[in-house]
Amino acid sequence: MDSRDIYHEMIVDYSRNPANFGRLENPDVTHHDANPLCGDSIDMDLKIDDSVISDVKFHGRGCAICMACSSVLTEITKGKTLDDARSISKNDVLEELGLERLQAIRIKCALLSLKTLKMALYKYITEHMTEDADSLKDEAAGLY
Amino acid sequence: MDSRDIYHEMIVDYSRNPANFGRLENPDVTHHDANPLCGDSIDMDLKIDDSVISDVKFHGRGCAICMACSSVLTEITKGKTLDDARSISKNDVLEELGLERLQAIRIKCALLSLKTLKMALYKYITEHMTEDADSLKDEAAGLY
Amino acid sequence: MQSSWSDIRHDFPILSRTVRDGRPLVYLDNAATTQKPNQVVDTITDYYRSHNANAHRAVYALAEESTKMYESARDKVAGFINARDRSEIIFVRGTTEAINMVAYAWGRANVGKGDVVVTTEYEHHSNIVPWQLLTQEKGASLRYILMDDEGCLMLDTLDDILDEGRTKLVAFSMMSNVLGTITDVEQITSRCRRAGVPTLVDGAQAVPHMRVDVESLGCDFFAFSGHKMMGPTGVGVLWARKSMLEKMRPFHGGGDMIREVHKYESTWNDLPYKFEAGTPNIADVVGLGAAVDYLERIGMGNVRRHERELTAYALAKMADVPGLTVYGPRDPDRRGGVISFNFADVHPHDVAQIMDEDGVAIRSGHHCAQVLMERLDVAATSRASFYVYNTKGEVDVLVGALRKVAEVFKLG
Amino acid sequence: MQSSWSDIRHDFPILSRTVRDGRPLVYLDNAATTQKPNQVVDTITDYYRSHNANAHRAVYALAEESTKMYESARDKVAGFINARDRSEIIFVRGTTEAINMVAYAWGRANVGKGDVVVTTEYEHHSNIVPWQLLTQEKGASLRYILMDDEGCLMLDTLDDILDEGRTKLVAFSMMSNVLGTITDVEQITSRCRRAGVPTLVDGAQAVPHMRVDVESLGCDFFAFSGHKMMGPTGVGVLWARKSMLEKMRPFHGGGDMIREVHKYESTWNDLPYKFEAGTPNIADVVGLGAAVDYLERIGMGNVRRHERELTAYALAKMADVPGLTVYGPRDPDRRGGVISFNFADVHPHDVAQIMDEDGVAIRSGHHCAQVLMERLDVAATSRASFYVYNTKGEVDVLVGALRKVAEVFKLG
Ligand SMILES: Cc1ncc(COP(=O)(O)O)c(C=O)c1O
Ligand SMILES: Cc1ncc(COP(=O)(O)O)c(C=O)c1O
Repeated sequence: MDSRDIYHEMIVDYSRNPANFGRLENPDVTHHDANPLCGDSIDMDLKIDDSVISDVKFHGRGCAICMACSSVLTEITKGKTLDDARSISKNDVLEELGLERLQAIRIKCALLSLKTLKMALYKYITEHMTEDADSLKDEAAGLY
Repeated sequence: MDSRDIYHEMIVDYSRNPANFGRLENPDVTHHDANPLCGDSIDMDLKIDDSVISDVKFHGRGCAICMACSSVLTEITKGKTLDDARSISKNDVLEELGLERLQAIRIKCALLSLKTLKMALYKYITEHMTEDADSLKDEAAGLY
Repeated sequence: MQSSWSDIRHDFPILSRTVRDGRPLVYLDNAATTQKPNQVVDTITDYYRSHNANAHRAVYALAEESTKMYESARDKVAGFINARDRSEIIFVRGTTEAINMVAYAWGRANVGKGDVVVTTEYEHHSNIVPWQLLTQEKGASLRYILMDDEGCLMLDTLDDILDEGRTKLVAFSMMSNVLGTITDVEQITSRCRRAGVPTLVDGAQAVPHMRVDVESLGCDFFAFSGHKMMGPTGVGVLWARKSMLEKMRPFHGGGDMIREVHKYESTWNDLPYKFEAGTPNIADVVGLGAAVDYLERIGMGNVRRHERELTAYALAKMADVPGLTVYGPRDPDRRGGVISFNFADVHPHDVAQIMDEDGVAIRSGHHCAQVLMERLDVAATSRASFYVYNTKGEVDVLVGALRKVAEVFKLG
Repeated sequence: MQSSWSDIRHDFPILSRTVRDGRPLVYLDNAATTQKPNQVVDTITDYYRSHNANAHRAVYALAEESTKMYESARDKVAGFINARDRSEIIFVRGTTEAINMVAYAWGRANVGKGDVVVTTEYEHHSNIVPWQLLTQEKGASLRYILMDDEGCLMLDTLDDILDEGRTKLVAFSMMSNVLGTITDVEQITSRCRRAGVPTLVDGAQAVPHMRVDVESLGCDFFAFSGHKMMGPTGVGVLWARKSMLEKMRPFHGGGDMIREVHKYESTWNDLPYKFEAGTPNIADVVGLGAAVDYLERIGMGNVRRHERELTAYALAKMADVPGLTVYGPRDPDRRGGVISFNFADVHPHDVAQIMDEDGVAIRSGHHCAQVLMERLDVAATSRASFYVYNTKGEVDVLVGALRKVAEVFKLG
């Protein structure tokens, strides 16, 4: 992909003004993850009421792609039921930003927040519900 | 060197009937060494009276070159004073058998017994005389 | 396939070399290291000439290419030994490093005072010394599966040790590098599994010469070297079951194996990177991938068949030489293409030296198996070992060269 | 010499490559790994095509040749860094393995509860994580020599630690792979010697770029990687003072490092073999010898001069770019050819990605120095690093590419 295709207006804007950036007070679950190759790192806080994600915020350091994808992901996630949030796919995030053809190493920048979200859901579900938490963990680990 | 030059009568004979092969009873000093590359291993026993090597025997396992050189070396050594024995050189052994041009890896077979002898003398001298034992140790270690 | 065996030799320019006084090289030291086909050497050259960059961490074009080449070699190796998961393939320098890695990263945490580690009488030093160092450090003990006179393991001696209940690991080779004996791996792993004991298989002599399927072998660790399977020097593989790797502490600390480093603590990267600290041997890993491709193209069944035939031929020829003692199983189905022998009272070094003048490259000595030498009650042996590019004609040269030895040493 | 700098590029075919959409490659990631001249690649090819055999143990012609080639590379390396004794040169995979070897074979025996190991704020993970693993295992503690705002070590913080009297080792790099800062090694080793504390120098970024003399540096351990000095991947060197090596237990157990192996105990080979277990990376060691020859022919004084000039040129050019922050010493005499920077609020990954489209290969990220990133209070940096084959014209392309970054990210 050419950088003018990657770094379109929306991505550059999100990199300066990410959506849902910050911390939640008293989150119901929070998770931290990092990309060992580039050093991007993300914390994600979720508020969950009656199996619905009522609020979500993230903070951390990352490149424009990481920031834009985290922004888009949190926007998609907010208001979803746990079940619907679980089924958010790579493409849901990538398509939103036109990043489907990103090279392999940058895909990890794009999906770090999704991996972090899935691990946060895993944590919450294992603590609050017993069944099929493991399948979610496998799904998160297999993302890239 | 061509094998017909290396494996002349004397070497083949010594390999079957090594001189001074065996053990001494109550040796004044004994030393064991091995060649880590090929597994040849030698024990050398010395009897020392009034700073003269009155008897010497060796045993162990090695190739024809190792056996012949050990034979020749022990023959040279017997009757020598400690000082004279210390000054036995590589070439004293190699020339006796016409092996001066042996390839590097076989030189180690040829000199294992000389190295063992020098270490035995080192042991004896450090136990019985205090001075310049170390120089002998260095000499032994630097042989090949 | 048979018709193309001689074509194979064209891929190995070194086999057309002459040595000493113009003698054609007869290379029969394949158990020590094998020759490399042009396909492997050219792959390495192409890597350096066109794609070289440090893998994994950068976004630029070259780094993308080198990362892809490095990781695709991992896929090839995983497929070659039928690993279930590519992250079970850890690239190391060779079998020796692989076994030591297990001894440090797994052994130090799992073997304690009074425990037992088991190995066998026909192991390479690489599968003995690491366990000596470990058991001595921990106050544990090292025990041996004993070998019968034909060179096969006596598994009842393993049962006796397992029955005592203190065994923490059984480590053994899939094929002896001296006797050629092929170990009945599944017999051992199934007994060990019943006893709840993990197993390590030294596959250095197996992977190059026969189809290996780590899943069906049922072991927990499996080690082998690239340079013995037409690959470059400096690269080898530790395969380990993911569940083992996940429980293990890292071995080396450094770049690539970390997730986050802080001043006073760090977290680790995912498998397999957790165990691949520092810049890997990228070019040679890529070269190993090419070696796997080359072997796959021949087919490991064909490799085994060719070597079995050569071995049977050589054993028959050698049986006719008076004064020759051949070690190991008589049955070519129970052994690989490695033949150790002694010739009358002539020391193996002298045998090898005289053969060298006829261009015949064989190994003599203890073959890094001194415990086995003690068991056989010999100081050393001579050893000829075959690979796909060897021919019956070369076996004839080998046997012919024995005549010269007999002459020089005035044998009967 | 100046006139032949551009000729040098002919020895590196990869430098004539194009990347992405036909852009000429501008390779500026030399701190990660360098390109290899034909002389090195051809040496490796020649080794495999004509001389390949396992070194050290066999008597036949090929083995004699490969042993000679392998050991003569040891002599070359010993001469290159002025080691007093060839047996002080131990071949390993790279800097990371060298440092870990010291941490295991020396550290495990010499660092105990309550002891202190010292490193610095600008180390590569390879010179931090092994000491974290060691000190955590032993109940010892890890301390840091602090860095000032220009990126130089504050040696009074070392004095304070040494005064406490529990320090067992001080480990530091001769040149930072992020800031380019050249460490005043002798200042540190003399203080440590006075305090009776051994020192380890990480020379990964020094040996490729300046004359190094281990004897006059006064350290006890010195580590570096072949792939960062035009050599192949998979080979590096641990130099250690003989008196240290003699006192150390072996690290890996296996072939080549033993004298005699018995069932329950073994004795060790002489130096350096005691620390080179298993089949070594023969071809790449030979290749490293060719890299040493190549660098000697240029002359390390010339290498340093060329890089100093490029660095001064680049620093001056970059000073004119608004919004650019450059880290490390301002004075080109105190730094090597490594320039880390950040560009306004654009993340280094994005900078590197945009530059890649212009064929410019730079690294972005934490450069395996996360402790330093924390100290600088940045998530990452972009880094351009030079070698003898780089030109002022390439620096111009680098600076030009920054303009495109500014445009895409709508800066100023
Ligand atoms: C200063 C420094 N130390 C250590 C290393 C690690 O070297 P290697 O990855 O070759 O083991 C590097 C390079 O990656 C480095 O720049
Ligand atoms: C059975 C066996 N195990 C281990 C090794 C050691 O392999 P490497 O020297 O490649 O580490 C060898 C060969 O030398 C071998 O034949």
